[in-house]
Amino acid sequence: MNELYVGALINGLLIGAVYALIATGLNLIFGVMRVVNFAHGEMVVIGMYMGYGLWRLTGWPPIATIPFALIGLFAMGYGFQRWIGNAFVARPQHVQFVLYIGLALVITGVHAVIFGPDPMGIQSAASFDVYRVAGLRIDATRLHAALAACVLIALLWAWLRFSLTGKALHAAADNLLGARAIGIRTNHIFALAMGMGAACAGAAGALLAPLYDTQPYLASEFTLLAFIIVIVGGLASLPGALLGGVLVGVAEAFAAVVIEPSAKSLFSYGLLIIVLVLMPQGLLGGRQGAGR
Amino acid sequence: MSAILQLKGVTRRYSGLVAVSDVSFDIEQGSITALIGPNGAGKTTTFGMIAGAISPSAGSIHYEGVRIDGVAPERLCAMGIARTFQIVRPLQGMSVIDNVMIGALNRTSNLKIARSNALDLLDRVGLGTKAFEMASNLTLPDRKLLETAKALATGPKLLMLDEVMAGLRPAEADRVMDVLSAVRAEGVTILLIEHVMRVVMAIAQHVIVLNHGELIARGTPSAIVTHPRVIESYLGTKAIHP
Amino acid sequence: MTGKHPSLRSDRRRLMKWAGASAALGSLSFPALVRAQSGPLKVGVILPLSGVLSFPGIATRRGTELAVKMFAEQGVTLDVTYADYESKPENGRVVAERLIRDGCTILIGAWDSGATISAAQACEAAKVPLVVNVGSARQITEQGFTQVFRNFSPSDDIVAHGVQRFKEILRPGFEPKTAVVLHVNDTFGQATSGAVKALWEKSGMGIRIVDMISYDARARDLSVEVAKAKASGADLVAPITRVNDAILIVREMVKQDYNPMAIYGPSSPGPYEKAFTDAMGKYANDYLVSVPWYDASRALTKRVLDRWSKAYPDGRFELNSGFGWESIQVVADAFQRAKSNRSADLHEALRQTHINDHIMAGGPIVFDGKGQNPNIGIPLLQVQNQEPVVVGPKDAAQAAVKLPMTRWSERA
Amino acid sequence: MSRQWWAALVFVAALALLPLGASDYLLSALTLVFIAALVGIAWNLMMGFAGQLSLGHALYFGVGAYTVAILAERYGVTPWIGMGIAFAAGAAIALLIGALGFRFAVRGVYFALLTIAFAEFGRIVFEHWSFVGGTGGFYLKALSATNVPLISLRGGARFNYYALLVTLTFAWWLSVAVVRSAIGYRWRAIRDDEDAARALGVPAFRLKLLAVALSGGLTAIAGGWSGLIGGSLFPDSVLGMRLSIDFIVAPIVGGIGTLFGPILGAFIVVPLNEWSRELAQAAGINGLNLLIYGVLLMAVIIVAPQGGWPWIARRLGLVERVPCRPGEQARNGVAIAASDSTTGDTHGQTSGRTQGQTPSRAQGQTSDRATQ
Repeated sequence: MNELYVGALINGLLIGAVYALIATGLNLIFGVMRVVNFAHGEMVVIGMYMGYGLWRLTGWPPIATIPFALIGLFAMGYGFQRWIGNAFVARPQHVQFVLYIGLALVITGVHAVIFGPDPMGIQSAASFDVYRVAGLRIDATRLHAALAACVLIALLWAWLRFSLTGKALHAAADNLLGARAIGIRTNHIFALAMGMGAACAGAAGALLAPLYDTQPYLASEFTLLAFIIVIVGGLASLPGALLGGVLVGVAEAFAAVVIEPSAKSLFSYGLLIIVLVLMPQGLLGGRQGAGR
Repeated sequence: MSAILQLKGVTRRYSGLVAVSDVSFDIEQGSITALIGPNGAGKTTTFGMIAGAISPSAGSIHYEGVRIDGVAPERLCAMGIARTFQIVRPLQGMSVIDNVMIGALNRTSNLKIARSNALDLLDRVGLGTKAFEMASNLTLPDRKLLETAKALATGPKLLMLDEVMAGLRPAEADRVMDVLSAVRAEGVTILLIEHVMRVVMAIAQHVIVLNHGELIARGTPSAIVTHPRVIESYLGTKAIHP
Repeated sequence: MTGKHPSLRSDRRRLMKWAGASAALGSLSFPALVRAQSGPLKVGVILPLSGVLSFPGIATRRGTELAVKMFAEQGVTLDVTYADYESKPENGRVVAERLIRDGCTILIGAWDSGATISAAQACEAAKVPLVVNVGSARQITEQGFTQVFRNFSPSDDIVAHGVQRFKEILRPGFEPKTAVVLHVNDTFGQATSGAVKALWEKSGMGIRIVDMISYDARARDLSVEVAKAKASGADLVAPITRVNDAILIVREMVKQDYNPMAIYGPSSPGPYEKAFTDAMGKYANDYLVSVPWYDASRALTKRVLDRWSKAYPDGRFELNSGFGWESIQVVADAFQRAKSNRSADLHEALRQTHINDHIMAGGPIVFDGKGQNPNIGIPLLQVQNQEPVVVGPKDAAQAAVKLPMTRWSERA
Repeated sequence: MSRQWWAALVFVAALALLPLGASDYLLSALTLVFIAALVGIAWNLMMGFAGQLSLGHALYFGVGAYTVAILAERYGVTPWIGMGIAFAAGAAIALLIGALGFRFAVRGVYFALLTIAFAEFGRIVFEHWSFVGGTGGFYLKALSATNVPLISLRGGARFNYYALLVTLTFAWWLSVAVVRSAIGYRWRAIRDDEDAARALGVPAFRLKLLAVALSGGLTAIAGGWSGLIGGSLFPDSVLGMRLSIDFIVAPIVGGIGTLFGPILGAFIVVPLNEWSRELAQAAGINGLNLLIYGVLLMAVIIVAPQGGWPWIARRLGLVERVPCRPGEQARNGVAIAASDSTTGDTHGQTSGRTQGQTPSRAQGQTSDRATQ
């Protein structure tokens, strides 16, 4: 029986790391612009289709898609923000909601029209191999995905912390007015944040492609998942997103084992309610509380 | 006359910074009291604590003998404490008359009565002609007048005004002073924060002076102006004459 | 309210004028109400042609289209329209209403039990008969629907037949004592797992169900579910799945090297479908399933199989295409006897249906008081070198059953 | 009667006469529009007037649907009582969420996320609750020959059409009455600046709870009707996230913070959704309807963020008595698009009024007191 629980824990941790990468992307967008990117899950699915598409054309494992996903999604995110998004940053939140819900529907529609609604899984021999460690079997593809996710998060974190533009992004997140006052070109910064956020989502999608069968209607689950992790982990705190991602991954794995596999997101939503009400700044988000 | 408002050892700390420390004073029923002091003296914080927006770190506030610190702003308003905001906060999405009606609805739920009360008040403060303008259209002085009208509309027993004269032209300031005197004559106690010394000297019966969060002096306006510590806190050494 | 406007009375003229205009607008769609007396029969076919159920949905459509072609050659022309509910049960009703509005006087549908019941609600309201091609939930014929005629077995019949077949293959060396049920959490999954729970323990199979694990129909990762099944240590795994889930489950069982005595799906779609055997390859073999199936010994079935292999060389003729074919046979037969395309006449004809020569196993196609065909035969199938073959009952068997299941690691 | 009441009367009368010449399909399509409008009005009370953004209204809709259906099917309780219980259930759940959120000052987007969390939590609970049939669905039995629509509240397309028209008209009248009462004024104060409103004596906590409860209750009734008409309930279809999103689109496209906006929005969005779905079906391209729906949504919000009704109302001179102003960034991050005010037009210039001239009363019975 303990193999079940330990197995669930490991799976939860590994998938949690990929969830964290998705949440990191949202953290950037939501943190810097307070914009509720309801199309975040769709950006993950774009990454998944890229991973699937590349595998179909070239047979490469989806991890090789990451550079394409990063560049492709960054361009899309940056372009969208400069073209439409920036006009909406100052608009009321419900107007932002409708804009991004519309964007989400458009992306899902494009996916369904191009790829069709049917799930497309990557059935390569690699999807069967497993690492045996001390009697435990760890799924290879899952492990590679988690490691890649952690590397990407670390790179992003370093870039934010040490590069000049990264600091500008941080400044804009902390105090928009102040940032503008000292001459930071916020339009560029916003587009950068959306671009980076979308790139994270796309890369995570590429990592998820071999684990889940890709289909257009997966997207809304990823969007809600990302929000749960960002809120639980704490706003604009990258370690928070990592902690939140892993926490939600494990919570889902245990809910699946303890209650019913199909009820696994029950714990995550319960966690979100508790955090929203009792700890609005999230576990690690020290700064300004939730919408005080 | 009994004191309508008593502050006892009221203190407010913001993680180390002491904004208001151990301030105690009473406000006489039916009087006009001015609260003055240099910027950052803790005037608005004290105001906020009385109005229930900020809860004091120590000490207590009593209104008509009842302890009110920590009571929600809306309940204080129902008890008769009305306040204006230093940085005006008009209700953007509503017209001028609707703004004032919200205050009037504190006393009556009948819209007709509330509307006529609101119009009367707007006339008294000189905004009658702009009753159906959108609040966001008003100039800053007009918004100050609107703040006063809204506070008056709630039918207060204690009216707290935070720099309502700032930015008003002399004619408008005089009109507001007439209104305040008339309101006081109707038995309303007024506590106002004001920098415009001309107003303080004209209508205030008592003056309380805060500096660095401490109460450094209180008395009649003429006494305060010559009070050495007040002068020192405001102007350093040079004395000023009215 | 002091009305500044003319009093209501003098305005009545204006109101009536306005109402007249709207009536004219409305009457544009008036003619649709008058049902066509004779002429070709418009048949509406409701299927999941997209979404998670699209594989079986398309297979059923192919069987239906083949039947339409074959019956047209015999002079029975049917004007068939296909409607897709995107594998969402709640769309069943809207899709049915749209087909009825387009003039269909008889419907066939809908593969998914939930969608079938939703469609039945619309058919009941519009008094249009619904021939159920595939759909095993009991409620389809228990909700008092008068317009429903189901040519498919309810889940308890399939499971009951399955118990008989399973007893026949018990032998020394293959006597599983415990079982774990892995079922999809939707109308079909709940109906079937309920039947399994009710029948298996009382039926003298000597098998105790140690765990019932349900998973989300939209599940995309069943590793936890399979881990739980493995942890239960059951000898027999009883999946009740769709084809996508069946693939995910077997893939995880291989990854986790979970080797039960056998995998047996009581009335479970998936293992016999081409999508499954293509995706799983050697891992598909030895999978047991008991579902209604075609009777290859009949002349009519041979002719249909021959036409099918010409029309769809890459496709496989199985349960879905078989019952898709028979649903057209039932409708064509009723149309010929009713000699009218009015719903009421067709309904009367359907009630007296009696078709001896048909392609699926079992007795003649008839419909009882509740619209259920009780004579459907349910053999036991096993996937052998990636093809489903009948292994039970003895008289219909095409090959000997291979038990217990070959371990994953030892597969060629 | 002011022009608004006239316009409303003509609108409802026209709809009442429509069934004389309309086909059953048109009636059932319009019934769906009425249900969407009903939920739009309920959602708009909470969002357009009290400034609380909810993205989980499917929870109340689903609870209402299941309550009425289960009471009627299993316990033989006539839907007349069922609807009352559904209203109470919807209101109670809304009060729970509201109290939890407002008590802990969860505002703006965080309150919206709280509503999503509760709605999804509810959906998953329903999916695993055998009493309600779980994902297997809950089905109403077919109507027996002796069915009397007025008792069972279940009938043909015509009965459903009139039942929903009556419910919608009542809900519309209720929303007008409440919004134009003292409560409505104070809601708008809370919407514009909650702290300033509280300083003026507005009991924000209680009034927000009232808005949330009324909104939840009315949505539950719409759910009840949808259950009776549909006949089969699935957690994902009556409690799903997609539904919560559909609910907010109509009022926003129509114009939130207005009284007719949600209804106009429903008349635009529901047929559009149906048309794009049929187009996708005809063209055989799956997902085409999502694409069209998405593009149109983005177009509307970019071109007319205040929604359609304020624009149309001005053209027809039907500007509503409720003076509101197009969206500006309000203090608590949630500002409201609203129809035009009584005199000025949307861009702030007062229309043709000079200093000192008595303000021209455009129309409607505003105060009769002349200013000096």
